[in-house]
Amino acid sequence: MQRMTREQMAARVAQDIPEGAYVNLGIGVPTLVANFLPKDREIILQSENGILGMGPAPAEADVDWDLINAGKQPVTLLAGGAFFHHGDSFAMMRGSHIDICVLGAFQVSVAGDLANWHTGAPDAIPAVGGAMDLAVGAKQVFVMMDLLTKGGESKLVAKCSYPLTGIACVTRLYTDVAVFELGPDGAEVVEMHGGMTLGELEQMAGVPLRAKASA
Amino acid sequence: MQRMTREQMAARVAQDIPEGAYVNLGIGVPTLVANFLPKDREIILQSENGILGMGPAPAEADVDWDLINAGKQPVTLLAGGAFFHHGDSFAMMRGSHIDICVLGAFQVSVAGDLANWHTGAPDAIPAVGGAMDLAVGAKQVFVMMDLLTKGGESKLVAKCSYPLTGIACVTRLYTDVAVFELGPDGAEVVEMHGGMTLGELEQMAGVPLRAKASA
Amino acid sequence: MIDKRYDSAREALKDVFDGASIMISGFGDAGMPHELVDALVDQGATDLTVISNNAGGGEIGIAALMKANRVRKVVCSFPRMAQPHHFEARYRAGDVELELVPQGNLACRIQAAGAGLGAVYTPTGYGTLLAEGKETREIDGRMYVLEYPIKADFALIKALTADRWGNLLYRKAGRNFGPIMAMAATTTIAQVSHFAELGEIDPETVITPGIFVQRVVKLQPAVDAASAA
Amino acid sequence: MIDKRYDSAREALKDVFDGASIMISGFGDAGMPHELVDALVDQGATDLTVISNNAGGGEIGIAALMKANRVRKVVCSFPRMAQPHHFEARYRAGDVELELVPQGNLACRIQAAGAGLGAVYTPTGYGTLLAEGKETREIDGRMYVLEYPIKADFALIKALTADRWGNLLYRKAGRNFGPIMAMAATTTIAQVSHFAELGEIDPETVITPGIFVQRVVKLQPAVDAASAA
Repeated sequence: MQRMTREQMAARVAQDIPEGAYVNLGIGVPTLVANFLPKDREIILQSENGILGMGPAPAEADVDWDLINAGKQPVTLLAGGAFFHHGDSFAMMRGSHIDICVLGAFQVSVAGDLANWHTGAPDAIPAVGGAMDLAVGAKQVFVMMDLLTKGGESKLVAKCSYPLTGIACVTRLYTDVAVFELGPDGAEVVEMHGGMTLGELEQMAGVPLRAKASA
Repeated sequence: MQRMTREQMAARVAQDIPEGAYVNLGIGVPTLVANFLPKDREIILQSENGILGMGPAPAEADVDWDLINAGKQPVTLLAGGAFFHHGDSFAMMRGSHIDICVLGAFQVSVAGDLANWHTGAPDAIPAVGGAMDLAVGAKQVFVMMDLLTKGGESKLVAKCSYPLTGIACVTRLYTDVAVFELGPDGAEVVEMHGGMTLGELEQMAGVPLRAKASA
Repeated sequence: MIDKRYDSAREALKDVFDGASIMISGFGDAGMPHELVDALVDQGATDLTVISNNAGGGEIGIAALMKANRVRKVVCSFPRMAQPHHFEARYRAGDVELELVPQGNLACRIQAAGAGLGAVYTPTGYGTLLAEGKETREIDGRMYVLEYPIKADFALIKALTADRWGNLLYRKAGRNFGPIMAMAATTTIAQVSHFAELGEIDPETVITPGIFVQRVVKLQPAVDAASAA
Repeated sequence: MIDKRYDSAREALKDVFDGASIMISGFGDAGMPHELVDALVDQGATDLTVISNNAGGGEIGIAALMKANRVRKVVCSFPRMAQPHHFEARYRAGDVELELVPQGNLACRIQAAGAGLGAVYTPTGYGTLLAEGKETREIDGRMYVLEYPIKADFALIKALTADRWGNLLYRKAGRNFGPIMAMAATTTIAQVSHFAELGEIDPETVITPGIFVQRVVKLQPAVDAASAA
């Protein structure tokens, strides 16, 4: 079966981000979404460290270590951008001013619970950053992840076994094999890639799935 | 007996404001204190509507209605001044960043309770402004008032009969006849004007007074 | 293309509905969007809850709303400003309810709404009439009152300059409640004196980032404070 | 005359005491007062509580404090930054305690301290390990966690420009925690690249008003981000 690459997943997420949206892209894979935003839409990227209107990576000669994203990579600022302090930055997130955030995950439950900050390993030094704030604060939380772990276990679960980041917060899940809507009634399949049937997908995911009624 | 004028009281208060202090002067009589600040001290005036480094009233030709004090009177800005929003302004007050505020009062109790926002008259339309915030927030709260009402009643009381602005918040009381320190142990007389004895002052005030031990 | 600029106050206010809660910036006349509020009188929405530091004075802005009896409730710290006769008349007639809030609590409740907090323990007002019936708590030896966020359907604010993304600059003490109200309303509408091109506002000096502003409209103040400067 | 300028980091830090709580600004290297923290290593105070977004990386700044075993406790959101070996070694040896706080709760608890609030109900962390044992409450249909202010004896922050009254400008994303930490510490010490004359900083553009800053010292960053710009 053909699975989407990370770039294809990022491009798929980017399609669902509308003109004018304020968007926070999480550290790691979600950062790729920036490369696929439709050129004909103005979309404003926020970074938790106090930037609105974040632009692409600079040429090496233009790197400025006072202008970095949440992953500490050099970025640029678009015309119309602004700097602000951490209080205002997290007010943007927690006060529901960010329209969409895109996060990675270890696990997501069919009801939208998110686990993405801690493997639960007893010897791990935990780090949370802004993940919990984005999870509870953004108007919509999109998650991007492969459906299965390298070991073949489904990361879309009835109940997360990893420590939670937030409860019932993920609205859309973009995986390498399908896109889901999550919520109190469970997981709905929005689209499937690679010609799978719903039954095959359900077997792979290991949780009950419904096809989303067409609009 | 010789009583201090408002200007003399203002000058007396000004003496107790040290170099480098951040000071908020309440609406009305306390505003006069600005005119008597010692010229050899740099003292920074804050206004609740978002000004630090407030200067004196402008010449009529220079009046700018975007540059007013809390009493809505035109002011100026000194070099080194700054503008900020109401959130930050009240954080300055409530977060104990203001060293001294000077307020007027209807009544003050010997323990430092303050009543200065509401006469309690049933038909009055109440207005509170920033009085309660200054009362609880400034490091020191000075009150300036005549000791007696026009009817001859003492405004320094065992317990306020007017609605309170704040509890145990006034540290110093400057009146037309004496200066007091207030606190949990009651009122101490710091100095008396016009050659009164402590007994005469106590009779006038109608509350127990102690002379402050000299330092 | 994102363009938050509106051609007229009328257009910018067209969806204000009966029963809406409306924040209005300003302290004295500084930062008070009189012209935008006057346009709201013309627009006709009624049964409004107004959240503002004052309750209107003279004949324009909030006072005009009062006069037209469009306000059901006022949440403010200082209803008594110069010439408050329209508010007073409505208040005494029982046409308008008053929730009096200490100014710092007003500011911090608006900030709490903008920042997504559920409630805050504030030091102001403890032991006073304005905290009667409210939950209190001793924390670290000091008494606090539990206060809830104040949010609004609309914020009408006055700024100096806006660009098409809604970034705002203010002028002197006209800044006051504008930045915090912009964060606490579903739809923030800013009246400005100037439009700037995108990129013309130095990103270091932006006071209200455009994310908090939905609409901007250029209106000439009847009396422009800047012209006197 | 008010003059908050100090000639050296050594002078500016001279009263930092054993057991002090110290906020340190910065996110990544941006806004991180490495040189001031290095001077704190030389100064010798120990048994410190460090409140910062990270727990130090590489060999300078907070990492150097860790290496010298001066830190008893770290309050931070993201201890794992690049090359966190000094923190990790101390943590695994039990020399340093870690209080892990979601970044938005860290920011808002620092802001609560600066603004004089007693506590806040925050939405972040509800139902997670990081809220275990904490008081919760349903407000308006949503669950919140009660969080208390974080204040400090000292804040060490990095800014771009200061004047003798302590007014500060920052540079790009170097602003991050500086303005809110300045408000929450008894003594705020800012490392800057430039001193400005009083009045040279436009009052509209001041980010941290001097009331929140007690000392400023001009230090040349070992690696100056600005020089790369």
